[in-house]
Amino acid sequence: MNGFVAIIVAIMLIVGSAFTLIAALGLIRLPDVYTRMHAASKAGTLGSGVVLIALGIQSGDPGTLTRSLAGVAFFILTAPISAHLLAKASYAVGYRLSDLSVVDEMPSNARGEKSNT
Amino acid sequence: MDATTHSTTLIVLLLPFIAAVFAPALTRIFKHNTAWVLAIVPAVVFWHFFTFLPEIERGEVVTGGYQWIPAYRVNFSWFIDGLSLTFALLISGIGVLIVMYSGGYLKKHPQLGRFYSFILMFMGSMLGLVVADSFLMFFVFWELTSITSFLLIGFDHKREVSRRAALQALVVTGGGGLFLLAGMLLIWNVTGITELSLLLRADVALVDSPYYIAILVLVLGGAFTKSAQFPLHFWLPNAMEAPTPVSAYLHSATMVKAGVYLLMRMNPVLGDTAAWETVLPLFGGTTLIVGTLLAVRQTDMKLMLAYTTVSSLGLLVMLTGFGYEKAIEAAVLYLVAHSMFKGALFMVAGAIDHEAGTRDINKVGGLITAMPIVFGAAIASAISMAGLPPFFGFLAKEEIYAGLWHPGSWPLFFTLVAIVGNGLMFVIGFAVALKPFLGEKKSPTEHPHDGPVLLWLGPVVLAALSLLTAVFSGVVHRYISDPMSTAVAGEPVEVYISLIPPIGVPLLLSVITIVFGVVAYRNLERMRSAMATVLETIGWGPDRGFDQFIRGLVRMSFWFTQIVQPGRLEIYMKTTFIVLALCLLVPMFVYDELPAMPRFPHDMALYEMVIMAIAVVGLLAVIYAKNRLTAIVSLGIQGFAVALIFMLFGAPDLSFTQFMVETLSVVILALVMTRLRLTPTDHRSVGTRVIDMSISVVCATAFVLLLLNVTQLPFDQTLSDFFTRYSVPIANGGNIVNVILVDFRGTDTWGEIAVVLVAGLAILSLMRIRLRPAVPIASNDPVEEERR
Amino acid sequence: MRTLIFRTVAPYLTSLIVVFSVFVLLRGHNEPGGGFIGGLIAASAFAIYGIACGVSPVRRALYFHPMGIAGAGLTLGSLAGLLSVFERVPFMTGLWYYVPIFGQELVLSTVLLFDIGVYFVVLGSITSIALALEERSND
Amino acid sequence: MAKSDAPQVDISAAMVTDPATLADWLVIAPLVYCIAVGGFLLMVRKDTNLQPILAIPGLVLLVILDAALLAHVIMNGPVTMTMGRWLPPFGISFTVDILGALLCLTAGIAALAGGIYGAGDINDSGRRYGFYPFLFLMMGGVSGAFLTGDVFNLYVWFEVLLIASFGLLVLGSERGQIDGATKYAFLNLVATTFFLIATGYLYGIFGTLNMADIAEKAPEMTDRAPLITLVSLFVLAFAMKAAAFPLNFWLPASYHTPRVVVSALFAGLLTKVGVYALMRITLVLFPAERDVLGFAIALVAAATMIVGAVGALAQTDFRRLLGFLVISGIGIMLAGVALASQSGVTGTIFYAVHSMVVMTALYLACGLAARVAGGFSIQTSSGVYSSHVLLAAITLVLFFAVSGLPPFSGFWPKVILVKASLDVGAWWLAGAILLSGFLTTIAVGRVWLLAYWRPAGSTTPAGEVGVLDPFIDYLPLVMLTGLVVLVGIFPQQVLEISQIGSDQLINPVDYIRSVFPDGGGQ
Amino acid sequence: MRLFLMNVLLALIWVAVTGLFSVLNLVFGFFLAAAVLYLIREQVGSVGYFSRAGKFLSLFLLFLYELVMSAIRVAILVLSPQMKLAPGIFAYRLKVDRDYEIALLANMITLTPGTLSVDVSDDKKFLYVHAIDCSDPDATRKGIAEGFERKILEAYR
Amino acid sequence: MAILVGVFFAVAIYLFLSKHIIRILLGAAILSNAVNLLIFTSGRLTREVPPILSKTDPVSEVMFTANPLPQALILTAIVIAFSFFAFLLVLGFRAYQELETDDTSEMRFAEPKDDKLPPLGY
Amino acid sequence: MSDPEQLVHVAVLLSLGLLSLSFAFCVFRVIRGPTLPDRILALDMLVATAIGFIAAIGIKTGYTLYVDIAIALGLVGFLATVAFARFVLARGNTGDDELNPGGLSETEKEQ
Ligand code: NA
Ligand code: NA
Repeated sequence: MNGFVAIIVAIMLIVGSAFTLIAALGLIRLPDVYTRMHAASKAGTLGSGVVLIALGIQSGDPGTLTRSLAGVAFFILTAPISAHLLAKASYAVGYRLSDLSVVDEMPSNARGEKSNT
Repeated sequence: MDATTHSTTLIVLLLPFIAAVFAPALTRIFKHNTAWVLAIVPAVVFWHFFTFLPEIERGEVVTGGYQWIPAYRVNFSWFIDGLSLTFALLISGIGVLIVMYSGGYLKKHPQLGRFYSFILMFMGSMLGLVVADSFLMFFVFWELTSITSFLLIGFDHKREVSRRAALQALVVTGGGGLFLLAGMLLIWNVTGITELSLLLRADVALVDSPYYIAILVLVLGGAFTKSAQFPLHFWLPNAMEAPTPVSAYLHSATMVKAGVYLLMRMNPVLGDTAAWETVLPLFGGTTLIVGTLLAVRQTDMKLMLAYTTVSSLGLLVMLTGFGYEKAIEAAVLYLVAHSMFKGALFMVAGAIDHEAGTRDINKVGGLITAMPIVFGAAIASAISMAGLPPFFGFLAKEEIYAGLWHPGSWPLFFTLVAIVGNGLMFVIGFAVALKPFLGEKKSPTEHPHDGPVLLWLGPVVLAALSLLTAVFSGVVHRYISDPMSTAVAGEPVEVYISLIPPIGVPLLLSVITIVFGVVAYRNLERMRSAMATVLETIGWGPDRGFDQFIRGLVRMSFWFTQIVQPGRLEIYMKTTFIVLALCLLVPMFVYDELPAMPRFPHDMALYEMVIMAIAVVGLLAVIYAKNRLTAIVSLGIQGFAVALIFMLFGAPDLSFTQFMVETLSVVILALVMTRLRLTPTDHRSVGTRVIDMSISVVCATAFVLLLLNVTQLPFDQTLSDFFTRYSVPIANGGNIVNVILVDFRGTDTWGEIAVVLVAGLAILSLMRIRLRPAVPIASNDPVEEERR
Repeated sequence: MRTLIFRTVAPYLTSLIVVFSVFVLLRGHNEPGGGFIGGLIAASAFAIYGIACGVSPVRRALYFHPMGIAGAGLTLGSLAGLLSVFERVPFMTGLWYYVPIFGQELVLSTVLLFDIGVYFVVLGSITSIALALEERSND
Repeated sequence: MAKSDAPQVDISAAMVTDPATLADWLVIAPLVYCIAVGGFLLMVRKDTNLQPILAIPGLVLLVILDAALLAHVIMNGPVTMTMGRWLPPFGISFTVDILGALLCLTAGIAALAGGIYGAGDINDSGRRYGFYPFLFLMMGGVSGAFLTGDVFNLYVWFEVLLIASFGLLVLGSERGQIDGATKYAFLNLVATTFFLIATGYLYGIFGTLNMADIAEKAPEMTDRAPLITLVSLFVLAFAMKAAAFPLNFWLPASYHTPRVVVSALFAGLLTKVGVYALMRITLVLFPAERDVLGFAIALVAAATMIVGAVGALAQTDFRRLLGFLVISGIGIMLAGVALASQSGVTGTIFYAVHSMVVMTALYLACGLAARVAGGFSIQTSSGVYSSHVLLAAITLVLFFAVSGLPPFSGFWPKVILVKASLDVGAWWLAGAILLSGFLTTIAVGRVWLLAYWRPAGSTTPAGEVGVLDPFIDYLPLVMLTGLVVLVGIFPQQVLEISQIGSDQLINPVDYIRSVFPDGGGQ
Repeated sequence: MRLFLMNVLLALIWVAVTGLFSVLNLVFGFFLAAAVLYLIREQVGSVGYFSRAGKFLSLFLLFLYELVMSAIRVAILVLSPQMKLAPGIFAYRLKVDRDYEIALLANMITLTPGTLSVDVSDDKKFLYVHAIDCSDPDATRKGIAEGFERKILEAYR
Repeated sequence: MAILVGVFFAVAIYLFLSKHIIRILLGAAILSNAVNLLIFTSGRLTREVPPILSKTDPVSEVMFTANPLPQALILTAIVIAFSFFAFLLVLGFRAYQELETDDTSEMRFAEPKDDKLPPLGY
Repeated sequence: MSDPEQLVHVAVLLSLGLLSLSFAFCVFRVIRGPTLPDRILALDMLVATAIGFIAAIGIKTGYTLYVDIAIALGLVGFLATVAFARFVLARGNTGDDELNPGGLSETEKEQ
């Protein structure tokens, strides 16, 4: 394995896992579920994605690489949706924003509204 | 014996059963003439056995048979000596009369056909019993008699008393049968012999074997229950709930004598020991006295006769127990005599019941003019029963005293017993034969009369027989008494007694008996009331005891079952795991199958430990989860941890599957939870928690110990090596695991997908089939089905 | 839960996942995967579809009743095992046929058939379970 | 791949080279047949009328297959077919000896009876949600368990029949059913898990799963490996499957809840599989360890038969009573396993056959009686004897048979077992067998008195309720009862077969040789 | 036509995913994709966006860039010792009106700095967005309008 | 590792002893994991070398791969366990619906609390 | 043991360490809650971390086949989150647990 690739891989590994760690940290530190979602859905996805691509590169075989890319694409596609669903659900059920929150323009009928699905 | 008789004997033995099958049909065809038709069956049987008399008289035995269950050394083989033959003749002979009598007695009864087939079945069983040679064949027919008697006693099944009596008979005699079975198997074990004939001929001294007492007790258990010995006599009087033909046939003439037959059969093998000569006379004597005393108490003719039957059986047992030649002769003669007069008297009682509409001896009288023929038969039988000449009973009684009268206090005592017993039987006999017929005329029904021939033929014939047999006693002795006594005694015996008895002690004793009898007869009423008061004061009898036994048994079972089957899952689980702990730890410690102390694995990387730690955390979180979702999510955590562990240890397929499955489990859990208001929080009290905790910890420890022990063994890799070697070249697969799944061990997977499939369908049916109203369990009943 | 965003994206997700599942199924013999995992993946695809767009579209999409599919899968698996009777070899013996197409060699085998049977059973049963639960919790 | 350029490997080192004849196929035929038919019936489950029309002839064919297999085994001794053509112990071997084939046949007969009866007892929704597919797949599991020669494969078939039984148990979704099913399901899950755990250990010790292979290796492992603990774990698992005291809870908790025909099938099939597995493992694989545990098993046996009979005495519901009778029968079978003498095992095999037939028949009869007497409670039901004498007669025969009275099928095996116990001086075991028979007699006698002889009172609209169909309702019952009587009067054949079977179990050289023709494992 | 494109696309995805570039595989992928499309025939609305591949590309690049940026922003925020944040939900008036456009926009918003789309109003007029820093909603609104929404509109109209 | 298996078993059994179906269900899920780990362990452990052979030189790595057979067995067991879990879950759900409780000690429909003494007459 | 490999090896170990740490964080959040969505989110994050972990292991061992596992995991992770969100929504506000951090603990509400 040539040095360049090795360096790339190493960097991606560190960066990716670092991002993941930060996201996890955000999970701990941020005040309410909505803010935490920001951390998870962004840093989390990106982190693991990077590491996955690193694996693809390191393998040096196009098939694996394409697969890892496809995988990442899939994450990027799903992450916002899950975040959205979770946010919508928690809001609908009535989990309130943290007290730090400044505005809430969500129509009142949305809060505590029981979705029929 | 030549081939034809051989096969005919078989046919004759099966004939009653065959007839039993067709009896209902025949009854439908021949209506009230069926009796005449069916009577042919016992007649044929009688004739067949009658032809054996010459051989038997020559002192030979008729044997033969067919293979039945060679694999278990059981043959359908017969062994006919004097004893068997006499019984066979009594059974078939009286059988003829009973069949006819039934025709008269149960005329118009809707289930007459069924009755016939029961009676015939019983006859077949009884015949099989007395001729059977191999133990198990004997036992089969023994139990068959119990079963048929159960059916006959319960024939009038609409009345609770009959049902009770039937069950009682079945329980007592059937239970006794189990003793007998054990006894016979024990004999088989000790001697290795499976046939009576061999047992009798063999020179094995059972009496010396250490199991003798056991065998004796077991065999007596069988005999005493069947022959209604005190204190197990109570079922017999209750059996009088059966139609009178049954009482006359089963419960006086034949079945109840099966026990006596057994004792007589076994006398040569088990007899002639102190135990035998103490136990039998004691039980027999007691039964004799108790039976007569209870008989005196009764006013129902059938009951009076029933109790005297009990006492007669006691007398027979007592005599058999003495085992002197004379005693045995007496037993033989009395057995024959009793079958005749008691059978007759029962039929008489039945006839009176049938005509006058009651069996209460105080409610009927003066029937002599209305029913002269029956009266004749009655008085004759009574005389025979009382042991007066010129009837066969007289010979029997003479021989009894001759047999009992020996020097010594023991015989003397029993002589007295016999005198009292005979005296009271004298009373009963005449009470039944005279009271209904003499005195001023009274009867619940309008002008009773002798009725159809079928109704009086039986008693008359039997009465006549008791006379003839007495007159031609020589012939009888030659063909019946001698061979039978010989068979019982196990050595040649000759009977001499005739209507002209030798002047001696026996005669004197009979005179005493008669005097006592006459006196007693005059005071019958007084005695009855006395007995009544006595019984009142006692207030308890084995009969009531039976009810208490059954009730107690049921109550006890109920209580016990409530304990072992409390209907609560958590108790079931607890027990299960406690048993598990025992099953693992006890052998482990007892047989020292504990592992060596394992060394801690030092080569574990940090992240491996972290993952294991996460698994543990997840597990604990599941336990301590405050709400269901936490529990579920924690479940997911430990699942992921397991998957990662699989991956770390080189099982990608596993971790792949594990990830999928865990997530799906969590998902469906969530989907279901959506609808449930459940909380997984532990509501267990601290106490139970501690108990459960310790149970689970103990079980887990046991598993771990075993696992350590196993992993410390050298491992045989052969299979895996094989798979690894041939996976690619032959099975064309690089992923060994998958190759194993679909090729090497494809059959497992095949079954596994069947499981998945069924689970899917089962869940579907669970979700889809819903009953609108929640219905209670019994709703499985079709009745409720209708309501829905 | 029919939110516009989810509903719009779900079908594409589903199709992607199903493709992936078939891929996993087919390469299972040489690398991790196989009928069972493939089936699970496909099933979860339909589960997502169901959650996003409701049960009935899934049912219509599948056309057959899931349990029917599962039954067919089992029959297929049994068939795969039974084929060996014609070769006078025991049950479940792997038979390989090589069919040349486009100058390439297309490899058909009973084990593959069997694995496909597994795939369908798992797909059918799990989907049926998921849909049943989904329906229940919807009414 | 086996392409032209592929490295040539010596096939004969890995695979059975001689071709599989159709006779060999008999070994697996019942299993394959059941699973395939089950799968097919499931595909057409929506056509509820078609189901019985297909299933009943299908079951007849199954019985024929089983009979052919039994005949084959009787003539040629144990037969083996190793799946996938791999050499044993690498492939999964199916090895059939007399025991397996005989039980298979009996199970088939019971299933046939159930299938016919079910045509009347199971309503449309029951069929729609898979009564017949469940039945066939359960038979598949049962047959597989009886036929396989591989421990893990045995586990798989256990699970198949278990899950199928779940399906049957909940068919109808009544409260009692759900409740019973819950207990049944969880406890049985535990039991099979124990089995799986034991299998895991077994593999860890022997590195193989082939029964014959293990049977060969066991002796030299005896002193090195914790085999006694292992075997006692196996015994625990199978005793629980067989509903032996004190692990019998699940049976009385559930057997009375489903449709009668389902109870009948369970009574005929399920527990016996546990007994079978117990015999297979203890007698063939680990005889030495069994000797160590023999006395414990004997105690369990005695306790089980008594508890069963006592429990039967305590019941008001006819079906629950029958459930306890099943348990009592299990105890009697265990007695033979405990003795492990030639005659003892003979008795067990014979009794297993008897019990499968008679208990199935009893449940069916009980169902009919309930239909005509108004319910299962012997407190209220009555009048069957007057209204339906044939049914009454059949039931009475079955009662005597189950109490072990002659001349019916239950008598001979009991005699054999009593004798066998006395042979080794285990008089208490003999006593227990006889006592349980005595108690059973009382229990069923009371049912007979109350439900059959007692005249129909005001509580019960006897006669009016049920019209019994001569084919669907009576045929299966008559069929089974006929067997009971026939075997009772002419036990020779069954007894002989059982004896051979017991020989094959106690001295499994033929069994092993049929797996490894040229002796020795690998 | 649309289906066909979808079909080819999926076939290519298949080839890519298997990493086995051969005619046979492509053909197989094609059939497979056809089968899969059958499953979702109902939901596949909307007509060819391939024609605007270029616009898509730029959109995609923008998106990736934003994604990375946002990740970094979050990182900084989380790592900063005292997190000063003013979270909140603001309503965003949608110009795009087609379902898939809205979906696309919403997802992108979610993946981009500090914003997270919570819900779409039933009349599809409003998009409710949660923002970590909601001190100045209008600025954020503007950012979205200038950025993604415009590019999406370009890509589709 | 063995210790870990032990913990799994302990927790699973503890949950099984509970009165609440839901907890027993959780127990069932964990129990199957415990069993799988047990089989895995008793098939002996090897680190990080999956039993996957390259088609070109299969025999080279024969001796070093993890033991594939237990993996196959576990795979089967997992599947079966999962099917059972699903069934039990739904069963518990229906039990809750029909019997209005998830407390097994209150599930007394098959074996009612108020069981009557059977008739004592004849 | 060439230089680049050395480098990658170290990097892998480092990232495994980091990932383990983030595992711990996620687990903490799962256990701690306090609200349902928090836990769900944490689980989702856990899955993401697991994906990274798998990939890292893949690099460590050189078995690229782990890619597919990672993808599948991503898929099911998504499924799980969706299902849970659905759960939250359908179950509505049951007071099953507190709606704002620092409120009552769930158990008190449930009893
Ligand atoms: Na498998
Ligand atoms: Na399991």
